[in-house]
Amino acid sequence: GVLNHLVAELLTLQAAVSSLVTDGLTVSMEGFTHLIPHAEGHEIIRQGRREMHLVRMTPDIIYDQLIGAGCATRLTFSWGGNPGVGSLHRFRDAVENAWPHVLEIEEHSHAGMATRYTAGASGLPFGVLRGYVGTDLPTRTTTITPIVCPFTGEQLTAVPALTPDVTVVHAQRADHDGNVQICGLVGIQKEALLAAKATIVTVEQIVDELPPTPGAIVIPGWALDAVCHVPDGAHPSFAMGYSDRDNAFYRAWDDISTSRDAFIEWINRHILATVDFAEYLRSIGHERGGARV
Amino acid sequence: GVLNHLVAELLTLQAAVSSLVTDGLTVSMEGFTHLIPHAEGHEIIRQGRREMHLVRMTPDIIYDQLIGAGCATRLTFSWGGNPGVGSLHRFRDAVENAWPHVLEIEEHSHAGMATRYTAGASGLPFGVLRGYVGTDLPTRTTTITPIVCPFTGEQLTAVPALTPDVTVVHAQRADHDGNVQICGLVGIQKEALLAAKATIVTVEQIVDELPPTPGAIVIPGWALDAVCHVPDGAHPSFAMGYSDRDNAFYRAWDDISTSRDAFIEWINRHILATVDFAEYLRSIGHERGGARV
Amino acid sequence: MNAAVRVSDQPHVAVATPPGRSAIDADDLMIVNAARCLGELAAAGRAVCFVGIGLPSTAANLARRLYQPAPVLVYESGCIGSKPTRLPLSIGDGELAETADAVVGVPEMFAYWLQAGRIDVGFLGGAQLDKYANINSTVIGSYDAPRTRLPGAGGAPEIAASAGQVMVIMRQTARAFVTRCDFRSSMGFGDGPGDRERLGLRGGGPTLVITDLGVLQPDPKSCELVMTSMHPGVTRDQCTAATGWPLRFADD
Amino acid sequence: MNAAVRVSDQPHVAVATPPGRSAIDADDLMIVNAARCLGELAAAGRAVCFVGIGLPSTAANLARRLYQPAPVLVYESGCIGSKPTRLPLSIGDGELAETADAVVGVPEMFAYWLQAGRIDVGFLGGAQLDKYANINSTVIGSYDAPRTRLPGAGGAPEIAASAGQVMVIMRQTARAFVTRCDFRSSMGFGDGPGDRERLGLRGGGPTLVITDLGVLQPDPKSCELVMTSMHPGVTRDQCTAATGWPLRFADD
Repeated sequence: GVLNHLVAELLTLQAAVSSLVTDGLTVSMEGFTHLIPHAEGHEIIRQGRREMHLVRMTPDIIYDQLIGAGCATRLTFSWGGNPGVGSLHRFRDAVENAWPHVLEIEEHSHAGMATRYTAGASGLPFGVLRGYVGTDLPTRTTTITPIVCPFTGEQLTAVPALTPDVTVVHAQRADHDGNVQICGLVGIQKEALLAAKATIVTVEQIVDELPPTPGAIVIPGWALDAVCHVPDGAHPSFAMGYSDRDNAFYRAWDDISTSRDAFIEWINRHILATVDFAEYLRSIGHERGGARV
Repeated sequence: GVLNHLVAELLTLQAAVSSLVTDGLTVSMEGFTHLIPHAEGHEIIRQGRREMHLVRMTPDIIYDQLIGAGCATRLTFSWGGNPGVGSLHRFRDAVENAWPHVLEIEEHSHAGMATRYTAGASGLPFGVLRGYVGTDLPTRTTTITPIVCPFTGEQLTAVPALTPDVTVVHAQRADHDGNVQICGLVGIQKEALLAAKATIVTVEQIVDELPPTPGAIVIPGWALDAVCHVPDGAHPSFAMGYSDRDNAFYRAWDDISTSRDAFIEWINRHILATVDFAEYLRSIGHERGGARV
Repeated sequence: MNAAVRVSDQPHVAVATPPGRSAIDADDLMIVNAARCLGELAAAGRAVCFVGIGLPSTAANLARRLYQPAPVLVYESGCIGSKPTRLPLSIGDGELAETADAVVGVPEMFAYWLQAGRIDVGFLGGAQLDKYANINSTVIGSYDAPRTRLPGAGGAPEIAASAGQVMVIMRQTARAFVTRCDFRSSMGFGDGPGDRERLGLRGGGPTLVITDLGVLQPDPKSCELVMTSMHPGVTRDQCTAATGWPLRFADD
Repeated sequence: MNAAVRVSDQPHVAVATPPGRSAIDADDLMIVNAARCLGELAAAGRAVCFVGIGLPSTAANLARRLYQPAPVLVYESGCIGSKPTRLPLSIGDGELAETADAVVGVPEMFAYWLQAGRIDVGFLGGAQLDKYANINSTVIGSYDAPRTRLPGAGGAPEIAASAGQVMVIMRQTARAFVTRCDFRSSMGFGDGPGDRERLGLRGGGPTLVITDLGVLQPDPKSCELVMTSMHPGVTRDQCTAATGWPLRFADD
């Protein structure tokens, strides 16, 4: 990693963000339906980052907040809704009305984004898929182009590797060497981490030894940069074994985010006026369940 | 699968081989250092298959036997030695002296073979890697060709997908629906199975329910064709949790296989004169350890 | 989260419920219809379903309870063979992972399972559908100056390309069933017969459009969606009025 | 099983032990030398090692016991961060998986870990080595009518291409240290300076050739392997006689 090659450093989230996430970077925060790194998103808003290129398959509430707070000028994504609820109003307001300013978008499909991260993690400049064919996406997205199989002559689609400056994910556990364990729906996190130039992982728990767990994957600490202990750091998303998805918050976000004023007030009160994620959780009246493993 | 779409059939190995493995097919038997499907190799020798195109990263003793027994006319591989011991004498005799007949070889690197299986499993006609560059392999192997990144102009290497007619692997457990669990070093088995038109999996044990196991992967039965209960079916390779690698056998194979006569006698006595793998194991005086889980 | 399943997630294109049909009835009818189709496919051994939350998940789970052999549920979040005991609220629901035969990462799900042709049935939905079953879940109005920005394509382009067949579930309205989609997020039959083959799509494409009024199916020759059945009490006029192109009926 | 590690697996090219050096001494010397180099790299924070069974595994495990920070052991069978308590007999040894921080599949190992440039040190060996540190582990004689068919390239081409640096461990004999390899299984410096860059190889290439007589290193300008140190009691004449090309010595 960039900070030290053979281990990941255990840092506060504040320190990790201030040392690794600067204005203008391309930042990916992944977690497909699970383990969405909300604490990290908040910290970036708190530290006032600007002109970021945000990358994420499903922008979700985490990027709705960052976009509405004016942190981003560009978004690469594949599906931008509030799952099970409806629109991402801040995302829509940015795309439809350029509020708070213009948001340039680079739009892909899920399969294309997965292929791009995989290429990045593999050290390849591009990936190949059977994708996008017959849709209007290639007419609007310049990072989609045909490629011909040199053996069969068949035409397929190429997409360039994603290599974020920083990738951020949330995970269940890390040990003191920064080895990180992700359990349950592992999504695209490993690829997003390994595709990045620098990485930050927030975790529910720091343990002496990672417990062997069915279905878990481990990313060695030497392949990571910063590990931060942030219990419930995925809220309103969840960490299997530690917390449940806060479906009520997802629904409540629809109201909070519909009007610019309500959104600004919410951001001021719950993110900018709090010092960290623990205080944020208290400010919204959220009780932590704690480890259930 | 070819036999029934929504489940894998539980068959005897004899029935699986006789229904799925016919002369002239391209057959992959995988297991990288672990879970090598020796019982299947023996059964193919017993049933007298001919003109097979054998595919495997590390031909190992399993293919030394098949090649020496005259089952194969073509071999696609990346490393053909007896690990920790030395030569594969039957493989060498075939390549150097065309005994028992000419063996056409298609030679790749490990990374290239892995890329080829992955392309096959992904339904793509080719895969891309940073590979083979500066070596003499592309001058001897026609299935290695340059490809240019459409975004950066960088030159990389393309290899065609491997799509065996049949892939065979050995695994620890299956349930009654044919869901297969592979634990420990999972190697290239998932890709080899998913790249194939038909599949056979031999297992140590059939269980009512697959026990959640750290580090295990499961292949759903509906993606497989035949599952066969063959305890210790990897011998002299091993199945983590069930058996240890029989290092003495690997060393003994060096003597058995050096001379054509000794090899023929061994094949006659231990494979052709036995009805199945259990009898083979008794014939070589091998005691089964049984499950140690 | 494929665009398929967000029938209820398309804001600003919500359909006013016409007299005589309640929203709940409409959803239930579509669910039961889809479940029945999945049961038939499962009986034929072809019912590995790629599902998301919403009506398709409900339909697939209903079919899993009703039919033997049961369809296999694959959720794009990475769960293969999930057997939830209650209806999941999101495709990230823990229950889906806990009851799955296998949980895989997102790249593997799209490459080894969907792209490789292992999915028999995909579900799609969206804000607009045209007579060749192309779907728009991206934008209403122009792309550069959208009237309504929708969530986007998600998993839809490759579901539409690679699933053995595609079932569309959408409420039928003249605003949604359009002559031409403002944006083509996923491909049905393109501009007509032969387009899928010409573009090398391996999946069979749309076979059924299940609506609150009945069922449309592509004409085998023209690929145009034709009304092949109507729910009891629904009239041809109702269907015609709820369709933006000159709708044909199968028994014409 | 990379070709790197099968120093003892190359039949018919075995080296007669010269007077005054026993086979065991030679191996031990090479192991200790390699371990010391790994210790230095670990101190500099650059010692993620791609190892196979044999001398490199022994050297890497020795270094892991001797030095803090310790090198990280990655086995191409899929084990990352293995900490075996006894020396493994094969790269498929259960102990390697059981003591690993992570176990991954073979495609991931080669793509995400080796190809992506996460390996600091790769080890190679073979039947022939030329003065530009290109290695042959494929065939002695012609490819079509081989005098000796060797195991083949295995993992070597991509280790040679992508590892941060490559250490070669081989016994030094005139038969093995040749002017030109019969077959180039893995690339060192090709035909000389600039070849690696021209071909776009991202790894640094060979940095050390550790033999039973001493150590060779590539000349920074010419890329030619030069004898940079000799074990106590070893003479220049011995080294020259054990090398098929006109060997240069670093202090010339």
